[in-house]
Amino acid sequence: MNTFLSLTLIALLLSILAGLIRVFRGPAPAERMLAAQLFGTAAVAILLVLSQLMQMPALLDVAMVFALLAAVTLVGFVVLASRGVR
Amino acid sequence: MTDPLVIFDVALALAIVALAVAALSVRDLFAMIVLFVVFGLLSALAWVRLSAPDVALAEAAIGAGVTGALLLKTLHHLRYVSGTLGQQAAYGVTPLTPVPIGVTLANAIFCGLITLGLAVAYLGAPAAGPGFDALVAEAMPRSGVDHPVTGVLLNFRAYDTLMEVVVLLAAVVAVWQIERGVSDAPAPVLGEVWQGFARLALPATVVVGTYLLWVGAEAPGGAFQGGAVLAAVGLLLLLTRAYVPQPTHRGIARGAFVLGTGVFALVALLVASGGRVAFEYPLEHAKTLILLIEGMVTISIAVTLAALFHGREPVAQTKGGRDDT
Amino acid sequence: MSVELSPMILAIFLPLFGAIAAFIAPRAAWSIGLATLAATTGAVIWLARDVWAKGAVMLPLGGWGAPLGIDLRADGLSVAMLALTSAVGFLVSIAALDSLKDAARQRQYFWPLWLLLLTGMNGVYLSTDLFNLYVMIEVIALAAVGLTVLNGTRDALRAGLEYMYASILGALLFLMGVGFVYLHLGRLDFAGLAGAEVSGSLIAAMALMFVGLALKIALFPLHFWLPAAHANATAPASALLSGLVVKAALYIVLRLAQYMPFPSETLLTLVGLMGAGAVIWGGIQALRAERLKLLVAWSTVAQIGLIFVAFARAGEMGLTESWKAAALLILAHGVAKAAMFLAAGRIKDEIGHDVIRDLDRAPIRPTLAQFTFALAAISLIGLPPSLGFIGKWSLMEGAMAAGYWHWVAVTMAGTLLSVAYFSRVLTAFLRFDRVRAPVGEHQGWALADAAPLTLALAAIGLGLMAAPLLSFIEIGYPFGVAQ
Amino acid sequence: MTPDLIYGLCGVAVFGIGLVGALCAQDRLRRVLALKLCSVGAGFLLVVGAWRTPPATPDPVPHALVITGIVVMVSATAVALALIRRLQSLEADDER
Repeated sequence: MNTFLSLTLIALLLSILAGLIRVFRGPAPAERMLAAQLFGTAAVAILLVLSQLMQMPALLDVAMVFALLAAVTLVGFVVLASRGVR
Repeated sequence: MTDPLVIFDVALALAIVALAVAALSVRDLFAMIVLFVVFGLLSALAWVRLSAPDVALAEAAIGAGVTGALLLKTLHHLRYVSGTLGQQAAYGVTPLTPVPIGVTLANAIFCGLITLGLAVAYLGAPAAGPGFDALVAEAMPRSGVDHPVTGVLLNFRAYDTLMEVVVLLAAVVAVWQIERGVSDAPAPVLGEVWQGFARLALPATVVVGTYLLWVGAEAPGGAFQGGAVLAAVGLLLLLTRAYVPQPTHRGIARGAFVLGTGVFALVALLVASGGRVAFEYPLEHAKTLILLIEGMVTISIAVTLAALFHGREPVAQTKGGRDDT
Repeated sequence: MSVELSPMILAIFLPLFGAIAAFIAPRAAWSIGLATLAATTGAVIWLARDVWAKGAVMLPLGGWGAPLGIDLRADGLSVAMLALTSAVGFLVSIAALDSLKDAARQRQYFWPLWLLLLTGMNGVYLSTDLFNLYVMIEVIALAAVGLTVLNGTRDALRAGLEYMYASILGALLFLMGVGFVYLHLGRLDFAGLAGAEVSGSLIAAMALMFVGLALKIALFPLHFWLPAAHANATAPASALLSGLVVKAALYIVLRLAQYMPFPSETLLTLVGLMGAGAVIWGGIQALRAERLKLLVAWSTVAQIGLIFVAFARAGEMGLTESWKAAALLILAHGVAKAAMFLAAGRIKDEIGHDVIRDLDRAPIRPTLAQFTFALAAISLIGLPPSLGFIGKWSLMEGAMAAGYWHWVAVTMAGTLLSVAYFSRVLTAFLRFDRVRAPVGEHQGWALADAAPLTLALAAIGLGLMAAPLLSFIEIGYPFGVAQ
Repeated sequence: MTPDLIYGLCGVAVFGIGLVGALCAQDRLRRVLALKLCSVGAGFLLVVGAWRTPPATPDPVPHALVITGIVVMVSATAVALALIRRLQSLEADDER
């Protein structure tokens, strides 16, 4: 079971790294932004798995904060990165 | 067979280093900020792996979240004043003074040598050396809280924490001093869908922030993490224009900035009676006092971080007039 | 229920409460500020009496005691630094009343920032914990940057940004050093440092902390940020930055040197070489400076270099002696440089510019400010009977006794350079032949000259009290003698 | 290969990268970011120092120190960014 969870972790991490290419290459801010949002989701998943693996229920709180911050950052990105002033 | 967790650790460490390099070398400044936020999130994950969930929370909320928002806001402002807001890419909006490549290379080699030296020194250090473990374990029953990190922050080393709140106060005073009534980039207005989304996110953020503050006494969380999450509420309010700072609110804002520092310092002073010294809370009241301090500090942190994000002191909109000196 | 106060707590908390009050009530800020400074000075006098009577005093905050908690400790050296800070700070504040009277906005922010700065500096002088020192130098850094850019000009903002970068980087290097100390020792208090055996991580820690602090002290060749920052700030801010703020980081170096394992000869020579470089380069740049305040700022670089030359002597006893010389030089520089910056600010205000070449064309002669400048220059050059002279004399005496003629030569060269650059200014004061308009001799006297004049007179007069001063500084053996 | 070794080296590397950035970056914003990287590197070192092989709980003191460091760093960042914004506004005024 633990091995399976560890492998899931690695897979999740790889999915983050694959998304990095989008951030790096761009070109539109929207693309970079969405890739970043993908990390938020993957990081929450990693935290959930880790909380199981490391026997630390406190990590669920951390995951909750991550999820919440992802929502807030999204608003920030949209407001501050949108081109021009509407 | 090696433990897959070790592979995960190595991959995570490599990803963190790669992100640090990428954030510094990517040309587009917007991409730089995005990479930086991801870097912060991954560092927080690494600290989770090192069994430091409190630090991970603080780094995710303050180090990555608030810092990222500050950087974005600044980039937006810079692009506005340099007139590049309409362009898709955000290259060098701050002036570039060309530095000879030789100088850069020499600097890089120099830093590389320093890093190498540090790495050698690190490898030579005793692994899992001595620490405060025993002392903390022994003193915990007398601290008034159940969570060791909160005990250290608000009791054993409360003086450091007070000074940390003072640093925040100094920062907001300095920011209000620096930014004056000069042209501010008008923030774009959100569309209807986004307004709705933000309205949904708001109450959730308030609840989580308060929860984090409350849970701090026995589990990871506490004033700083809770304050940072509540600051996100402030950020949302500012971003959605649900709240626009008015000059008449300055007095309240000043009060909120100093609230945490003032209460913290006063409590620390007033407990010094009956043979006790400053910061020595009487055991029977320790939990109440710590909660009081934490609550006030949380309010201050939330308001201060939101004010740092907003930047300048709210001033009356006078056209053309510039309050100087 | 009566609250038991300790003067150490008061020295830190009074400025903090003062800063809060001054920030909440901007209109009354100046009266709050002056009252706070008076009260803080009182607390320092109280502490000085305690230390005089009982020797070094300790206060374990929270009752925990090091290494778990944080201790405050005051001995002769810390009290001397506290006294320097509050005395100079008080006089600079009085001068600030006058020089900021036309700038409502600057006045509004000057007091909270300056009182926060005072909190940070007093905290540094009483701290015995490495991480606490890190937090304190950050308090100092943010408040000091705020003061640097108080007047909001482009030059000040640019200089302030450079200062900010240097300051943060210095603090972070220090923090990394703290991390290595923790790795090696598992504790962060000074007492733990004292008995430590030397290892790779401890050497890395010391190197990181020293470089970080050198960046904050602006030791050559890490001085790049200082001249612009100090020259472009408003006069009271410059006086505080140059006279006091730099000394906080210098004090930490002195303290670390006290508890650190004994440094090797090569290292000391290296530090001395950096100091010598500062003396020569700072002197040359001061000679070339076109503006008065820039000249004064460059002379700070040179004087700091001289303090590090004083460090560079080997042998256990020699080291003790040279640290005393360094402490004297720190005090002398603090008083005299504050006086000089205030005087330079007065001259600039009265004449309207501070271009040295054109000073002698001015029809207005702020005589008293010029006199003050000359007095401060006497102390900085090191002419008897000033405190600067005593400091330099003990430096040279020690170097000669140890046969280090090269350091004597550096000190002499530095002295000659300082004579040269200060006389550029003084001759401009004394020449009248290029004045077109009739000279209004008595113009430009003001009450505002009182504070810098007092400081300059103190810089000279303290030299006569050097012996009791030294014996006070030695209370609690801050230099590791007889321990 | 234990986590403390892996992440310790990672922290030192991040600190070094931040150092390079702080000395070489030409863009004002990027230099602020480089300094933040340095602080994360220092944080790594402290957290790693606190780590003990599970099931032992780590030393809480360095954790508290790192939290303090994070708050201090965000304050410093905010001041530096305010300076940058103000400076840029003034410089843009000059060009007009």
